[in-house]
Amino acid sequence: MARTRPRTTPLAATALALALTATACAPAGTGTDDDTVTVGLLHSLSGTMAISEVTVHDAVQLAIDEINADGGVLGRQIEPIVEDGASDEATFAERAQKLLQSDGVATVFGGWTSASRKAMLPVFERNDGLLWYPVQYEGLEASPNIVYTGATTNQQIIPALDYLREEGHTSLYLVGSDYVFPRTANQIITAYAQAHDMDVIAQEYTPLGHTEYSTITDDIARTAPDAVFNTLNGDSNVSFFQQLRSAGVSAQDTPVLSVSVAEEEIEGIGADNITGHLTAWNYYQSTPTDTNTGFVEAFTDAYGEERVTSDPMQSAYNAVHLWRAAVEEAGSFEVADVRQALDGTTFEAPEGTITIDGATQHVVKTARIGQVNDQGLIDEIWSSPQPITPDPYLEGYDWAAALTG
Amino acid sequence: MTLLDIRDLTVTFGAFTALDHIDLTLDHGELRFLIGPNGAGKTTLIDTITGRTRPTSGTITFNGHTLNKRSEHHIVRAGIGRTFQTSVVFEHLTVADNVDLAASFRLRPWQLLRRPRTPHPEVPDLLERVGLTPHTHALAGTLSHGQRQWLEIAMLLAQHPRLLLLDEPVAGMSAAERTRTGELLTRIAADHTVVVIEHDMDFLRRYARQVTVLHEGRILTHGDLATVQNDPRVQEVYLGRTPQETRP
Amino acid sequence: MDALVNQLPTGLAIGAVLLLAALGLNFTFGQMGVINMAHGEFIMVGAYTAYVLHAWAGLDPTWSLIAALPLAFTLTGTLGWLLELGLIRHFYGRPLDTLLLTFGIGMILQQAARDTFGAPNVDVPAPGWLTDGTTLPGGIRLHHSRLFILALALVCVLAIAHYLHRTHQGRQMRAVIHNRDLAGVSGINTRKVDATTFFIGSGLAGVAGVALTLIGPTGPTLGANYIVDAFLVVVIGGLGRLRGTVLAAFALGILNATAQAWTDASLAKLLVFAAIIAFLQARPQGLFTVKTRALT
Amino acid sequence: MTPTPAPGRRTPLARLRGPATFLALLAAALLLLPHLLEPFRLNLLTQYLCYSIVALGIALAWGRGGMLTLGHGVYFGLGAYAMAIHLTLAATAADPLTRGRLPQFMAWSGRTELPWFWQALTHPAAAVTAALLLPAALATLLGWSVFRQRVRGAYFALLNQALAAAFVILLIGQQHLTGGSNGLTDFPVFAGHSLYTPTAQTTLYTLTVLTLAATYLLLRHLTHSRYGRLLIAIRDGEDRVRYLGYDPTWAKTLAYALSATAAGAAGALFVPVMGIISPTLIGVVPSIMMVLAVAIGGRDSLAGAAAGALIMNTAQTTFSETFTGGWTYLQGALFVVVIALAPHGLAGLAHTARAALRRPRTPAPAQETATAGSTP
Repeated sequence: MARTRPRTTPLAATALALALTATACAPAGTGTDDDTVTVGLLHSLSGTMAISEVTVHDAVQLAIDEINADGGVLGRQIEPIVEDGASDEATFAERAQKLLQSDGVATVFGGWTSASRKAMLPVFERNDGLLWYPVQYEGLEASPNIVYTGATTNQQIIPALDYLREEGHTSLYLVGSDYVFPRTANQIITAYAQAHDMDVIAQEYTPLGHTEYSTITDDIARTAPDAVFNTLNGDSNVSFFQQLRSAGVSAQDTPVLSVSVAEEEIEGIGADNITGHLTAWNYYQSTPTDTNTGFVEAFTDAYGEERVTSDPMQSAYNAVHLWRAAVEEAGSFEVADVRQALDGTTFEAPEGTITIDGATQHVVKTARIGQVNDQGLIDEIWSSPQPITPDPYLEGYDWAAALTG
Repeated sequence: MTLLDIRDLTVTFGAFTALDHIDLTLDHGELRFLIGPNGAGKTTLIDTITGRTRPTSGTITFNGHTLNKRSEHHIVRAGIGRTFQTSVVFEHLTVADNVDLAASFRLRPWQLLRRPRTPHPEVPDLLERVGLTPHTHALAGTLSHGQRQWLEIAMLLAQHPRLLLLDEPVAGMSAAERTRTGELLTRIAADHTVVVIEHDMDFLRRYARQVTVLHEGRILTHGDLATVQNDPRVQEVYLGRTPQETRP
Repeated sequence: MDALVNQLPTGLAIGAVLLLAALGLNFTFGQMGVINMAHGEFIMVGAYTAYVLHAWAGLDPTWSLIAALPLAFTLTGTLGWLLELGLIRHFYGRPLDTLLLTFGIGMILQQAARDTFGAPNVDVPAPGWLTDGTTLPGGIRLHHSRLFILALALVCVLAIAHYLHRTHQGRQMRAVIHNRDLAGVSGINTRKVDATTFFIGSGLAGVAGVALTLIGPTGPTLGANYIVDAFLVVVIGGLGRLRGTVLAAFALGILNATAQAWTDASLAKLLVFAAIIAFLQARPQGLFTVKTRALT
Repeated sequence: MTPTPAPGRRTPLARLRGPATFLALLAAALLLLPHLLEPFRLNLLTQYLCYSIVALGIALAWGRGGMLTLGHGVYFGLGAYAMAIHLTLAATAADPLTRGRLPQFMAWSGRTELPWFWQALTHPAAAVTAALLLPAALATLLGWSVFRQRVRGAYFALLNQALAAAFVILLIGQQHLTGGSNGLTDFPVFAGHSLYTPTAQTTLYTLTVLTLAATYLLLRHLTHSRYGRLLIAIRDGEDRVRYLGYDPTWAKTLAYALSATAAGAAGALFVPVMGIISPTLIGVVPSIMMVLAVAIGGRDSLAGAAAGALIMNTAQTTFSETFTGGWTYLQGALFVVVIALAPHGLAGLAHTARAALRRPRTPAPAQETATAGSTP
């Protein structure tokens, strides 16, 4: 029964809460001692983004285990401090702050969504930390406190457009989730299309997590574009491909090129629904390099036969190795020293040899178009003639001049 | 002098006619008992006067003003107060606060926002009248059933209404509580106009002067208690069916 | 007008999904006034039932779909029954507390699904005969999976109507809703009726879950995606009115589809929300109301 | 049922105890904690205190007025975005590289000029005013229109929830105006002062504590006024209140709007403290979490609600640092247990415990409560 209560007790409760907070705030561990070096792992292990980020987390763990088995970095064992971003940007920022200020880690591997990266960026800049961000993203960023090991737009979207044009697909239908990456990607696509005599028939955005695609799929069936450029995120892909199929659109007539569908999402979409459609990445589980064979084997040994590897996982895995190489080059764990050593650091990665471009702190990598097979894996059908230098602001593309403003 | 004038009032719920062309007038200072079997439309009539139910047709005039489209609180402000069959006092407020709240409704909004140093000056007197002074600072939720009814009456009086509508004020009371309520009513009726819905025949015999009988949404008859009791139609209505002394 | 005709099949399809998700709420929320926020998680359990039958028991898609419907109904019905028995019955008359309570239950169920089946979506393949579509002469495309869901929703509505109006138990249920005390003194076991109502309402969530695997992702947050809209359907329809729920579901579906054709999906959702507020201005109790004398 | 001491009959000591505890707490919070806590923890504490301000408002609307508001994230978000927009403009102007240009996300979304409501927030005072007035205005509009139609209880709760869902969709969809799902981030300066210095963090902390204290005092005053009693009466019997001659519409709208304003103020403080605002912080689930914090602390006690937010957020940090996935189970179970077994939350438990300590082995007969006025 509610009563008008005396005010003293709740105030005492507040005092207790303050005391609790104070205890919870006991000083935490320190960065490095003689035998070990601590690094932060910051991905969403709970919440909606856990779907994708747990696999990336696993790949980072794998790389750390490999390096530790190989004698560590500068003779020290890597000791990961794992934090959960909980699919929530504020938590990412908060945990990043904890890792840098309280734990004093040497570097942090983390993030997936652009939102989480944007949230962490000021924290890293303020504390002069170094974040390794493993996912392809919308570009327009080159922070001295972040190393981007995934693709920027000119390493994924533009090559995909080049491919479609080579194949003679000149009318495009754009479908995307309503957030930063698809909106930016579609701006680039539209500018590219204008400059290269291609048609953009429609641009459709749906809210994140949307599942009603029949209006759009029917429209695709009706307008019959040469190809669909798909920047949908996560769950929506499942509904989209299911409904596209029952709308009677086939991969032969109208291939869908997706930039956010990797091996691990295909299981949830159902291989039946997406077989024959296209993807654009820099790495596939089937990429034929010796390093990749070893990587896939090591990963399935560690986490189970049924697990697949994907581009973001591989980029995250590369990040740890690249960091080790840069640290050993610098001979120091200090961020300033490591940053100096970044330019030109290379690693024999599963996707092939990759090199850090010091100016942008992105990675030089090869673009690859793949086709989904009925096993749920992706076969490479096209690759860029040579590794592409990252250009996050698209400064090297005349037609993109209007975009950068 | 007429205080309340109801003309040709009809209320329907879908296909069901709850009140069927009612005409009723009340004079200043009257104590009127409203009786009738279950479903006769007594509570609907009170609901319609107080704005809880909208009339389908007809007019209700109070003190010269039409009430038809006014909302409940406006009607209260015009001077009509009521109680309910099941008493609804505010259990989480003290007895004094219940009455104080009822007495304060004419304050301006910003006056309500001030922290009261003392309760409304009339509160002690009102509690005295209904015999709840010993319980002034108790939570209303701790009162017995009879005490709650008295508290409701005190709250009603605090509003200084010109017309009081009481819906079965003695239902569920003990004999002693009934007597006390009856006396309270008589005192109140001395300077208020009061309408009481009641079933209890014994209570009626002791306190009723003028009685109106409702049946199936119509006014069956009207007059002093003896006349009404001897009316064969009234006997038929009450005897022709199961006796309806109390309700579930 | 032309756009409306074109959007009609889509609108009906969206409406059917809303209807399926909301039918169960029509019992638990509409009839009993219980806001069960875990209803979405019951939908999810239904979807995973279909997955388990296919992936673990190895049934082919057609049989796993057919077997999953009654199984999911029983399973989520039992979950709902347990929830009613263990918690909710102590909170009748406190709908807002029930809301928060069941939100906690929903959190637990969601995490349990994540731990059992993993965070990623799982694949529940649709039977071959449902993955195709038919094009009508006017160029309107009918998706078979949508037709199936529409048919399933209508079957459920008819079954519910039959149950409520033609069976002894159904009449008892309506009696309890109409006047609990009177029904109680007339010898109806109201506790049993409450439990049954909750069983059916939750069971319908399971059926909805199975159907949703045909058109969307099957993952731990499946139900949470539908729950807000489903509640709105019941609010607009009027509490406890089957007719209202059906009408509201299709009205929202068609409104959504039309708005989506006119603007984009994000703005369409906003327009629908604005329309709901405007609608409640005119009909605060929903399309169909039950008059009551109770004082609140 | 334990009786309530009548306000007029408390002993002078009891009269003093409340304010004394309050002042002691305030002094401790302002003078001691900034020196005891390392900067990171002080920053966390400031964030939690922002949620405590939201909790105070919810305790008024829900605990007193019975309006279960499942959409307070919207009001928090309005305050936060008003401040974040201002800070983004300030950041753009402070950096010689970007001065005079549009914020980057806008340029990339194809905008060529600053939207009017961004321009309006250029001045810090305008941002603070908007952070308080926008939530109040929206809540007044929504509240008045639904309360007038007597939409309440579960309906009101569900409408609020839908509002939160719609607001998030709007923020994400209007990327060129709001930064979309990335939200707004990176705020180095406010009114010419750097926000990244330790002094700034302590100042923000002090400001948050003072806002919390002021909100507490204001709402506490209101709950002890006749208006406070009216709210309780409306919660327990809205229709009955109409027959007392009051129009519940304005009383409810006022409580709802005040509660929204508190959330707006909290949002405005949260942004410079946290350094980010984005749609996921203010959607359906965060909004429910805000209410659950109040349920845990004690819905009918203002201080309890504020403590609830503090405790829940502390627990969230502590437990999710220790066992990541399991925290969700624990949290879910905690909600169930508290609401099922302790509907008055921790404040209620503390009250019961204190009463039990004070009167050991004295069974309280039901009748005693009828004359409860004299009980201490």
